[in-house]
Amino acid sequence: MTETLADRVVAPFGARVVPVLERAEHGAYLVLTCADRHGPEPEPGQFYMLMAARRWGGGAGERPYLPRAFSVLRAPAGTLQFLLEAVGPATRRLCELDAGDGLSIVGPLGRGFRPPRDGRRPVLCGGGVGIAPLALWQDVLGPGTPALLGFRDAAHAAGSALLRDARVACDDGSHGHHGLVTELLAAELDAGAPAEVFACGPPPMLEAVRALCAQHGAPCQLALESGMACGYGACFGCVVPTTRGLIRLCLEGPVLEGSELGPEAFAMPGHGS
Amino acid sequence: MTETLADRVVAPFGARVVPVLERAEHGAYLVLTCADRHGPEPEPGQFYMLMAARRWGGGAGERPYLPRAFSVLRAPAGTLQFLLEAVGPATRRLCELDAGDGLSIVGPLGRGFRPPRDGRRPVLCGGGVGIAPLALWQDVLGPGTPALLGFRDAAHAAGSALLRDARVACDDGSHGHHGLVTELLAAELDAGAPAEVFACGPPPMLEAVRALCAQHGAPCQLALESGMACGYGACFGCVVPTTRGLIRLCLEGPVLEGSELGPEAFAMPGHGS
Amino acid sequence: MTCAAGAPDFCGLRLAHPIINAYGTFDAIAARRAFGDALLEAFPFSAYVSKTVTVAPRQGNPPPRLWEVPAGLMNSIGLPNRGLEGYLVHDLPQLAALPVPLIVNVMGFSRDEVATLVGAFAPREEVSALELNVSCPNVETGMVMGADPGEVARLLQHVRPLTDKPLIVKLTPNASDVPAVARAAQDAGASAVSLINTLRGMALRPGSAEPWLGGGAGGVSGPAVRAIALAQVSSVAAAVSVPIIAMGGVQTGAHAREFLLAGASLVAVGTESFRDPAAARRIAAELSGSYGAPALAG
Amino acid sequence: MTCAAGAPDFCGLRLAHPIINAYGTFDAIAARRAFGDALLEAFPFSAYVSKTVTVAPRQGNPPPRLWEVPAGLMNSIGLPNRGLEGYLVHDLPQLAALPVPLIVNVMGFSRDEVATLVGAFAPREEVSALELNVSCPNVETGMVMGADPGEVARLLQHVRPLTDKPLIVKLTPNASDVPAVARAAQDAGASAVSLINTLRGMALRPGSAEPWLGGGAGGVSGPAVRAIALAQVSSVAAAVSVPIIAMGGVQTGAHAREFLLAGASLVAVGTESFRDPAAARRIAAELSGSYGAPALAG
Ligand SMILES: Cc1cc2nc3c(=O)[nH]c(=O)nc-3n(C[C@H](O)[C@H](O)[C@H](O)COP(=O)(O)OP(=O)(O)OC[C@H]3O[C@@H](n4cnc5c(N)ncnc54)[C@H](O)[C@@H]3O)c2cc1C
Ligand SMILES: Cc1cc2nc3c(=O)[nH]c(=O)nc-3n(C[C@H](O)[C@H](O)[C@H](O)COP(=O)(O)OP(=O)(O)OC[C@H]3O[C@@H](n4cnc5c(N)ncnc54)[C@H](O)[C@@H]3O)c2cc1C
Ligand SMILES: Cc1cc2nc3c(=O)[nH]c(=O)nc-3n(C[C@H](O)[C@H](O)[C@H](O)COP(=O)(O)O)c2cc1C
Ligand SMILES: Cc1cc2nc3c(=O)[nH]c(=O)nc-3n(C[C@H](O)[C@H](O)[C@H](O)COP(=O)(O)O)c2cc1C
Ligand code: FES
Ligand code: FES
Repeated sequence: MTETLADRVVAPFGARVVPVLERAEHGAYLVLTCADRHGPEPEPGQFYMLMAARRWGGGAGERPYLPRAFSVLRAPAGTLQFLLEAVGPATRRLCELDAGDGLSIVGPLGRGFRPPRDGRRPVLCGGGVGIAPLALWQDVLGPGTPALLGFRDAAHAAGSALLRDARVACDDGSHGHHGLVTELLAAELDAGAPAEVFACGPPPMLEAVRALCAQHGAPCQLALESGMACGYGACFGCVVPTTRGLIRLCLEGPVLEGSELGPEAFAMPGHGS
Repeated sequence: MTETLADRVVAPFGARVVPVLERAEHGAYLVLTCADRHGPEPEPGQFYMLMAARRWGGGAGERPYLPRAFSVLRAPAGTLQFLLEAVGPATRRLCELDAGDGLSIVGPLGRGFRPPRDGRRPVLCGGGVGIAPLALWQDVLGPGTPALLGFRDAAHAAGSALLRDARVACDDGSHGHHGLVTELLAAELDAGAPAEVFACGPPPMLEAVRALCAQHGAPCQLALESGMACGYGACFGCVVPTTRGLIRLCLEGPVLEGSELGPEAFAMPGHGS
Repeated sequence: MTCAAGAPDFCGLRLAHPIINAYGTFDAIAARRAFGDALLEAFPFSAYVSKTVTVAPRQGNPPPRLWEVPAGLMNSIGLPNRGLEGYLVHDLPQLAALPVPLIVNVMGFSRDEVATLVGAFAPREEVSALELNVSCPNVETGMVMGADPGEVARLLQHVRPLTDKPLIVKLTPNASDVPAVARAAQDAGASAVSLINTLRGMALRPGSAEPWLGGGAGGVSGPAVRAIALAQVSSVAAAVSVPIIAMGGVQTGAHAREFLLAGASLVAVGTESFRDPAAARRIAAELSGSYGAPALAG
Repeated sequence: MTCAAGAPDFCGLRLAHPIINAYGTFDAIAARRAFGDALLEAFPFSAYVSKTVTVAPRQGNPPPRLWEVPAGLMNSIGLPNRGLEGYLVHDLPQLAALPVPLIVNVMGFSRDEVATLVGAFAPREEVSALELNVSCPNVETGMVMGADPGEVARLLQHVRPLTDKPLIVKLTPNASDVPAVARAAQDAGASAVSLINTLRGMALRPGSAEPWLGGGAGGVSGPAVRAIALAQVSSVAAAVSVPIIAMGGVQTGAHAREFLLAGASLVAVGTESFRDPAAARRIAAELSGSYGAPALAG
């Protein structure tokens, strides 16, 4: 098959049920740690499709039925960590899980972050639960990599402890900079050597990052969201508009180049929260 | 409305969510106790429609969706007790519930046991989880009322402790009489003064009780089962064949006169386990 | 003809809110026995539709009649009822005492039978409107009549002159072109249409090749069919101007609102009433925005 | 023509087991990228049906394309594909390398387009059978052609002479009389029929009257439609003698067995593969009775 590219870590074929090892609350977020002794080590920016092994369904509106995509937060020694925020029936059910419960996982899936080009210094920029894929990437890039994180309020800003030396912006002024994380990013881009930005967060934030980077002539890699049914290219459901046309985010992303995206990629219902 | 008969305790209109107070295992069975401070006191043989207040659904085969009928076992001071055996998705979900969880209940519903006629002495005869409605009825009739109970094995026979001075028959010889409970019943009918039998259990047992009582000229009241969607006469789904034609078991029963039933009432799929 | 969540005017009937019962899913006489007078004091529907009446009495289909499906129910009830005479003598007086307008659902196995039924109810003041069941999937002719625009038109032409009361036609969802049937009904004088009826389904007895349901096939209702119902309501709304009674899997005020937004005037609640007999009260309250989540009652 | 859980003979193809993929729900080329060679070593289907090919390339419908429904999924994908030329150049060589027979699903917007497609694949040895999509609810003509027995017959008469390969017709469930369409297909030379395609459904954008799906309406699949699928398969089996490929909400070997008991020769798995890409392997194993529940893997 000519299109098989060695551009990613491939997942074992099929869903596997692994035990949850720990749940830890971080303000408004939950970090769920599960075992995955036999799975490959994920790359930063890759994701897994998750379902509770039992009682997936019967929640609000008789949902969830399909699995959901979650970025890997970190993957210490034979385990996987996910950062969850309860926003609907699936995340609420996952947030109920406790040590010993079974988690059905498929992954790692998708294409993650690529290293910064042309010796540019990396800058991480995250919003809300979108900080998840940046944690592992910061570990790889080095602890000194600046991380600019935006949150709604103090309960959410608690998540900033998951990255190293994060600089925080908070909508309600309760924490760090009172305002938007893109204000921190603008200052950072103005300040130092030529940068490449790695961002993940709500669509309006990503669109602001994209526009800002374009202005500054800084390349950026954006981890997008989109409603997914399968996560492995089977359903053609997760497409986003790019300069290459509609592409399957689960297969060609979730990390895409800012240069191939326009505002319309961030203006669709169901694409991100 | 001319057909409104004062032949039963009526239920409050609508489902109410009450807290589970206690779960207690009795061998293969679970006794679930919930609060019901504002509900009326149920009559022996009446039943409730139950659902877990949360996560009703998403079990095996994406079920349960509808509530299920359960006889009231006992109703001490502002509480209700139910006897459960996990046989499918609904009973499995109910068996997961613990103190503090919400239970959605509608009831008490249906027509329960009527007192023995013509000064006959009452004899109770139960099989498996069908012993449930007999417990409250024995409390009312008096602790001396003989209770003949049949079970599959020792784990199930543990349920016999829920009635007073029960005489037990066990299919596997592990407990009491080695054989069928109807053998105990035949001996009891031969032995004493004219009796009226009150029975609940699997369909073949009920059919055997019916035939035996007919032989002995003893009236019997049988608590039947049938697949129910609503429990209050709305769906016309729970009909059983009687000498009066097809009747809604939830409305005219679950306790029916043996004399109005034939073998066909016990030969339908979905009517009892 | 659509209306917001306020007090709707439906074919000249002033109703307190837009939530009624789905035909055949709430027997008010039985519910009165189960719940006593509380039912009348808190009657959940703004109009009451009684279960289908046929000319001759019917026992209905042999049991089992129910099969639970993922997020829904399949039934094969088979229209048990006392027949026209029995209904007039036994049921009508009791149903007339309900605190809301009465809609009578009728079904005939031929055009003349339908005419007999319509004619019998035409002079009855207790009856506010009539509904023609041409869509019940459990009885041979229902499937045929309701699936064909010409058949429906001929039926309406036959019975429309017999009464001044509003005539509602219940459409079958098991048709290639539901909007065409709706338009045919409207053009032949139907005052309103209602949809969807149950979708034809089947289950096997576990471990056998025999059908589980005594009636063979059955009809699927509940949340599983809601998206399908919404699509049909939306297409029918684009095709007709008469009011629409919409149903199929409604569980919340938000679901009811979606049907109203899709073009319905009234929304009927069926299977959800089996989970909670007072579900329609909650749904009507949620729709009007006055609903607060209840605390534990125990 | 029905077969037990053993190795079925389907239109002359010897297959290892009766479980194949539902058209459009498994892109083997993409899955190879995601799962590597493990996919080929444990290929879950006994034959592979590729996603619908049209003459011209198609982008498909605008997003959003997915909406989760109770116990199911609604999609509005809109048949994105590279077009006939792109398929022949890019996809066919890769799909021919799969370890199982290849069935190519085609759809045309006119009889001549279908003829072009059938003609193009007729000489290709890599292709074991062709399937005609006359039932896709997302494209105008699909609804019309597949719902009418006459249309289907004329289409078959037009294209049947063009190839010796088995021609399978995928039926639409959104028709008044699906068995009549199946019979028309058989009488006009179809080698087999497959059903059910998705049921037409719709969802609104929360808090608005606008449809959620970029394509407007969508098609419902998954457990929610299983009972409906079983009823249609059973009626079609009573009407035709050609083999049937059955699908709709299959999640377990027990579900697959029910479709076989109802008269199917093969069973296709669609939406369940989204929950577990290897679901069809488990289902085939459960069907043949060799499946033990796995322990926790971590
Ligand atoms: C690659 C990727 C990585 C992700 N990583 C994370 C992560 O690390 N942590 C995290 O918390 N989340 C993450 N997400 C987001 C998460 O997958 C979604 O929020 C998920 O859908 C939540 O499911 P839910 O059932 O809880 O909420 P949903 O009910 O699915 O609500 C989420 C959004 O879906 C839409 N929606 C509502 N109802 C429906 C319906 N019936 N059908 C379809 N769409 C509907 C709405 O737009 C809504 O805002 C990621 C998503 C992707 C694609
Ligand atoms: C008046 C009354 C009182 C009862 N009291 C008690 C009691 O005190 N304690 C107790 O444990 N049980 C009691 N039951 C029985 C209990 O309600 C049923 O066993 C219940 O259906 C179990 O639900 P489930 O989902 O666990 O099992 P199910 O899956 O519902 O299986 C139970 C039976 O239902 C049938 N069935 C299987 N699948 C389906 C389907 N999809 N749709 C419809 N039917 C199906 C089969 O015959 C099966 O054997 C009572 C029943 C009635 C009517
Ligand atoms: C048990 C049951 C019985 C029904 N009987 C009738 C009937 O007699 N006449 C009729 O027109 N529809 C009948 N229906 C269909 C309902 O009126 C309604 O169209 C359908 O159930 C969809 O709504 P729901 O999903 O809210 O239940 C019946 C439905 C159920 C579940
Ligand atoms: C995302 C998705 C895409 C589909 N695409 C096609 C298609 O291209 N051609 C087709 O004939 N059917 C298509 N179908 C229908 C499936 O082949 C199948 O008929 C249906 O999904 C029912 O099976 P299931 O419940 O197992 O998914 C598609 C279904 C889904 C869910
Ligand atoms: S989620 Fe199915 S193709 Fe991307
Ligand atoms: S359970 Fe609905 S009528 Fe008896």
